[in-house]
Amino acid sequence: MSRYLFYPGCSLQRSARPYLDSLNAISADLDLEIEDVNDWNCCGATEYGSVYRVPAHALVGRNLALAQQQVNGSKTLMAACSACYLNLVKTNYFMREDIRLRTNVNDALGVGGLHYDPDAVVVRHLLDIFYNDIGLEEIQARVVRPLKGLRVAPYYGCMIVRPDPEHRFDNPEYPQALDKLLKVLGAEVIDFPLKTHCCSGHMTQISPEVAYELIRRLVDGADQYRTDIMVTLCPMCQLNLDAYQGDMNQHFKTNYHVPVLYFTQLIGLAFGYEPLELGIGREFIAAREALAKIGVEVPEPAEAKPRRKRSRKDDPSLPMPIMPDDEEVA
Amino acid sequence: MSDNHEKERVGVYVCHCGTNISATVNVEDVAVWAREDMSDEGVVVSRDYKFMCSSLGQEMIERDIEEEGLTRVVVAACSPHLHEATFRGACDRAGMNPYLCELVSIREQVSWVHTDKEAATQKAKAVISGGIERVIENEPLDPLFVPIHPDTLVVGGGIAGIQAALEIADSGKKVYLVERDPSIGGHMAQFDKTFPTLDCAACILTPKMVTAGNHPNIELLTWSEVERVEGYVGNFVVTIKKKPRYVDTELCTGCGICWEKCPKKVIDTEYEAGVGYRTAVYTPFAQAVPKYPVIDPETCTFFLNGKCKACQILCPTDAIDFEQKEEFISVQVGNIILATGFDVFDARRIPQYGYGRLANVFTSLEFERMCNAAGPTNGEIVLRDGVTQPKSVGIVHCVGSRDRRYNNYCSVICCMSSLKFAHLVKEHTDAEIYDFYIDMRTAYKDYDEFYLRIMEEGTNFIRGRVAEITDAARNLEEEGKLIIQAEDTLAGRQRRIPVDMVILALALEPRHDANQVAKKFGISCSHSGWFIEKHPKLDPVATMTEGIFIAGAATGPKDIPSSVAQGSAAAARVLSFIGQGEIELEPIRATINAQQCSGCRICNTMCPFNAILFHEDLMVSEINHALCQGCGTCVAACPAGAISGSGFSNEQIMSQIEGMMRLDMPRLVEMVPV
Amino acid sequence: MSENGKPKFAMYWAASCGGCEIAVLNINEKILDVDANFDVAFWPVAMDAKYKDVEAMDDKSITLTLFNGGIRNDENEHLAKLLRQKSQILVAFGSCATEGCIPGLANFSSMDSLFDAVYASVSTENPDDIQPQYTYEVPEGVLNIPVFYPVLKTLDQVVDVDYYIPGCPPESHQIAAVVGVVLAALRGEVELPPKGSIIGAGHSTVCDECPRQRDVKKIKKFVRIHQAEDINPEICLLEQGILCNGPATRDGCYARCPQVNAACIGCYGPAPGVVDYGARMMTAIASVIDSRDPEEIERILDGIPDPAGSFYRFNLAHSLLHAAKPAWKDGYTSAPAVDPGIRKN
Amino acid sequence: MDHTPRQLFAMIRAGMEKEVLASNAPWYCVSCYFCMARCPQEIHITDIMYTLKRMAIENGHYEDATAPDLSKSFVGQVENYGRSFELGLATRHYLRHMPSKLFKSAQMGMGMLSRERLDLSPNRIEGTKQLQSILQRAKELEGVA
Amino acid sequence: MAEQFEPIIIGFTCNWCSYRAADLAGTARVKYPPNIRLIRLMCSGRLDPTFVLKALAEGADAVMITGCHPGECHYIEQNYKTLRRYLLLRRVVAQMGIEPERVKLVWASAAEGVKLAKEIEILVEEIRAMGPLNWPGRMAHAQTAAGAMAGHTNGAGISQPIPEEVRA
Repeated sequence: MSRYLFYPGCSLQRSARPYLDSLNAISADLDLEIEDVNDWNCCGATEYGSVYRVPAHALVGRNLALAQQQVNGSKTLMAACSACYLNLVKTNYFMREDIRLRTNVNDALGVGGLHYDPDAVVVRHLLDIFYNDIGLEEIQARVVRPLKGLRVAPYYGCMIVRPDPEHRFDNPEYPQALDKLLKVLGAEVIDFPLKTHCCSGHMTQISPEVAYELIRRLVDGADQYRTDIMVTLCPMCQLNLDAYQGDMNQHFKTNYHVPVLYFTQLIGLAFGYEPLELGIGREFIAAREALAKIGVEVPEPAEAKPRRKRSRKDDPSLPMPIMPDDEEVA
Repeated sequence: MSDNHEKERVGVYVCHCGTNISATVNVEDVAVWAREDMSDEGVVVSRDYKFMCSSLGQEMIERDIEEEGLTRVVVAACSPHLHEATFRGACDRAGMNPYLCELVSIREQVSWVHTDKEAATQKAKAVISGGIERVIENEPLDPLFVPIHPDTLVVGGGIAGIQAALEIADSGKKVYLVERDPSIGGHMAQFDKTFPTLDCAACILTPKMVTAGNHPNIELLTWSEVERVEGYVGNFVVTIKKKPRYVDTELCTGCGICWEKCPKKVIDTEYEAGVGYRTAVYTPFAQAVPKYPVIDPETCTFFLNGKCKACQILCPTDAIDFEQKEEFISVQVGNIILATGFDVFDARRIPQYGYGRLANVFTSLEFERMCNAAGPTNGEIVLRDGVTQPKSVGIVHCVGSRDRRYNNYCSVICCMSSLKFAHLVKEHTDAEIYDFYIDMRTAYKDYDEFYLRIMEEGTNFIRGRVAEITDAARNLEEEGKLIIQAEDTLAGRQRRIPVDMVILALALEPRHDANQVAKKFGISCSHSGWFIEKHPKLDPVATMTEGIFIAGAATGPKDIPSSVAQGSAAAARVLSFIGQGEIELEPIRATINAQQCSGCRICNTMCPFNAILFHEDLMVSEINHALCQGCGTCVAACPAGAISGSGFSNEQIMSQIEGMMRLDMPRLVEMVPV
Repeated sequence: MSENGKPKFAMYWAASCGGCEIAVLNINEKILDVDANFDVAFWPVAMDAKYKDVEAMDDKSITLTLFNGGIRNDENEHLAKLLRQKSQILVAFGSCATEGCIPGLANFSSMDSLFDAVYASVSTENPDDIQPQYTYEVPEGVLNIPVFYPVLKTLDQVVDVDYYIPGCPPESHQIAAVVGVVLAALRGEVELPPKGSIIGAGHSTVCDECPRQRDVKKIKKFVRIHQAEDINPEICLLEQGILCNGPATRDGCYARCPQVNAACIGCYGPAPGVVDYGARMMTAIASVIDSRDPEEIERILDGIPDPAGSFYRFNLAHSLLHAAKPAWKDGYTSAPAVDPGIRKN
Repeated sequence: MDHTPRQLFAMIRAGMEKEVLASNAPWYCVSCYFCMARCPQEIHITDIMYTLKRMAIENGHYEDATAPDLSKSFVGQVENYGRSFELGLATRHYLRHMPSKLFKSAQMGMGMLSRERLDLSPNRIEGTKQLQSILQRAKELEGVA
Repeated sequence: MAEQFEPIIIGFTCNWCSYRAADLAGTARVKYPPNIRLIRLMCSGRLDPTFVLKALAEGADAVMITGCHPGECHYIEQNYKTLRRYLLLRRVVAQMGIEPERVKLVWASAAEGVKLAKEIEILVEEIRAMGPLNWPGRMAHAQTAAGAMAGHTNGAGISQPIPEEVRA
């Protein structure tokens, strides 16, 4: 039983409820003991920092300080929302690097009888835990309903991999963790070129036109690859791509239909849970048809990797560069 | 020791260096102080002068030595690295042992780095006082002379190494040219054309290769690596490992049947940069020198599963010998030239450029091979499928260069080679060309003219670093293309250019094993890994280690003209050494007092040059002066104080400390802003 | 010369343990030569004598004075100067007089902490906290006791010294040899060594006399002698990770300690020409640590619990720094002369 | 977007403070951090954008108030409840800046409600007072209180 | 600027890296405080702890030891010996009641003139804050600086006759 402190963040309470439900559903199978940070508060998203600096860090600092109080044994503070994750990471980082900020924030926290020492907790994203702590073998071992034939586009968004002052667990431009995780679930994972592009963030509120364009690019990209489901790990991404996909369609007179689910929901399905237990059905763009494919053996030869038609002898094509073998999980 | 002050007669000479020193240091005051306050320390003469290094200044010192009977001289001027030799020379001419002269730096270390005149003057006095105390402890020394062995070792058979070897060999001296690949030629042999003249690389290189191969004074050691280097300038003993070729070069005629018949085809990641194939028994290219092939045991079917032997069966002269073992030969040389070249940046480190994922993203080296008439596509510029000609090509500069995440430096050659690519694409295809650059650096003879020419040929230049290269189309025009996204910093907006093919102009990087090589030869590497010159401007091909020279891209990114120039320069330096027959070394050496040595053997592990040997019979250690480099580490280590270091003796340094501490800080100092 | 024509001999015991006097007696029958050839003018341990008697003597009337012990108080210093004045040959006898020795280790601590340790620490039964008074009124008058100095000094830090005999204590065979030389010199048979010489010792270091096998040194771990599982009696102790001061310590003792599996602790002081004994040990030991990683080096160094104490056990009072900051802080302002320059070999 | 980041930095170097703070560019930053990950000079562009936004709000130098207001009302809520309150935020925001789109956003709101993905009332944390005192002190320290 | 304590720092430099770095700082006119006085050695490996103790005993308030970066030693590996000696020396110095910060080790390549200047600035600042060391030798030198050089002898470390106050 590995124990983790958990910072759910506002979205998981409501708009991203399915994320939380699915996480809770599968955590038992994976021996995850998840302990919420008591009376945690909002991380300030991308907004608070646009108005104040010290208060923004104090806001996050309160959560870190509370977490520090709950540390026993495991220092790991787990976050599911990329924005929350980044804010927690940044405050810890800046409090360590900038002594003046550290003293100021702790001064402020002091008023509330709190205190935080940089690095007292180690902030990590849910995916990091799944990929590095639990490990792909563990996860694969629990798969009872392989997602065979389901074409999924792993979508990381921005803040889980960027910025990278302290070298995150994955590459800021071309991460692999989610791809590999979905592979072991049996899904057909497409090499999604837009995997780390922006979901438009708060643009949906400020300038919908800009937001629609950004959303279109992603959805269209996924559509070009005939993706059944886009898989995300951030509430904001899910909300923008799912809830605003309709508006986007209206705006561009298009009719994309790309369901967007959380990776925890797909893990849940692969572990044999029923859609409802995982909050599936609450998405705007229904995943129903797409999921109908699960378990049905319909491979797609058309998209299978182009096989060498001719023998090497008279094949004029040039070899591809040799890539470092990405350690496939058998 | 105190009596020395009465014994010695010290002259102090303070230089104005125009106003370089006198602007910040009150030199007159210093001279007076030395005369008056330091007379008890043995100072009998003290003068200041506008330019001490001028012949007049030197004569002044010589005259005083003769007339005032000086026994010690302290010159307070610039850094010893500039004029120590000058003033020692003056003393020598006046019949005083040159090592009884000390140069104290009050320019580089005082006047140029401090602003407060009082503080600077005080510091000048302090360091001069240190110099006076030190020089009194100096002892007359005689330079060491080492004979120079006339043979030379050149490591690296690229253009720089070949040039150096030829220069030396032509002057009638023997050269060992060591190359770790099967053939000499280096990177240049992979290229098609060379900028800015566009003459074919092979046409100008292969004649030199052949001359080097047949030269009576050049012993070519390809498929070989330097294993060990012992000895010192004038007399290095070098052990060279000859990797087994599995081909008897006595019998082989280079007819080529073996590689024509070899059934095993593998991707050639060296010479063909990964876009071509070779057989398991191969010569890297047709004009390879020497012409003998090698068998690559990593891929040869026989070595892998004991079957095949096709080459052996078919060889008309029975030259194939699977039994060959690696052998070690040892050569004696007087000087060594390192021309070990460069590696190219691994484009996979920048995933957003898609190399390795997106088929039609090529590296500059791949493209060179593609353009080469002898290359995998016989000079046809085609997409990865090997047939389709690109309709549009993007060229991306500075891939891995000028970037804090990879290499801070500019790789020098990429702008010009990119322009060359643009021309070659135009020449071979009718494709539209987009060239993305940060700054266009064409600073050399006829280079900027070449740039103009390429502009006139109609290449589109976009000033902006490429953000990413993707196949995610946003509209029909982009469908099925590679889209290069960049901010056009002149237009001030983001641009997405759809192209069929992208060429990445890769950064030049130090050899992956540059550090081990440097260690092996006892020279040093910069942080980035390039070999460090003795002086970046005034001695660019020498190193801090006497007798070891460097040339070509091993010292930093270079184009062909500069590499050739350096090859010749290094050769010239070596030849002048050989001409002298012997060289003079600073007599800064350590010596063990046998009576005092207890044979505790603490010092034995101190010397990386194996200059310390232990006599089991006498139970004492001894230092070989020829091997000793004079670092003094053993002197500092000896628990019995039995080791003395000439030039930097305990007495000299301890006295210098006392001298320096004689003067206090002025209490009021206007500090430079921290 | 005294009336019986014999040259006068004196020996004095300042801040030291007394081992030196015993060492002198340890020269066995040779002591008779001393008696036969010398007239003992002043030797508090051996015979009763008053300072005033010495004060009464003519200057330079004592031929040979062996002075052992460091200068810890003004009485020591007074006697040092007095004997210098009265003697032709003044010899710093033993480690204390030569370089401070164990009493010199007090130079690590302040005077207050020393008095604390002696008069107030748990080991002392002193309920009324009685502290020594330099002057004390009694009906008969005023009593003075010697004034204690903040730091201990060596003999040559207060007076000019002719010869030094190192060792704690000096080896009897060496003393015997020295006595022999002096007598021969008095008979005009031999020249006395040049002033300032260190006599009764060798010219190299203990390793020179140590029979243990030696190899190149690469130390990965230091152990204290009682922690070492099994010490190989054949091989150099240092190579076995045991801190041995032999490499830096002047020979002349026949390497007694290493011979019996005990590390040399350095009582014969530095080798000829060495300025700072501790520095020599430091640099030698550090040089042969077999690591390039700062953390590992620190770990290895942790094996030497008290480096300063181990390297300056006998030499602190004669080292460049002479005393630790706390010691000279109170009232002590100038480092005494330390000049191996005047010490010839 | 009025200016590219590159232009903004050039303007900052040129001392064009007013124009820089008036620019809407920082408000178009979605904090995707691509610029930071890709800048060959490792300039912390995104963080600088945040700074510019703060400075702009301080001296009220911006033309289109949409974005600043969103940020401010978000801050207001967080300070009241300790948690963000999407419904409140969205309604307030649309009412002020895009009344025309209010209907559409209301539809979406309904959709969210029907999917149990939206709260009608904000949920508060217990330590609201504590949080507020902390933020108050922090503002004093920043010199904005 | 008001009267403030100005430390004297003795710096030991390596002929191949830090001494050249100092030259470079000069050539580039990089400014740093005049409190440091540099002594050239062929290699930081020549640095005998005796020199450091000597400098402190003579009244230096701090000592800076400089050498080539690990792995870049002109003599291949000698600077590692410097590192070991330095680490042990610091321990001893601390036991002598001296703040170990007064002995500082800095790696500076021949190209790092600016870095060396910065390091000097930093050390000078630290020592200013720390205050004078005033080892007894320093007192002696206060007089000698005043010109009272009589009795000053030279060589391996003799300084003053013992002033009256010590002679009980």
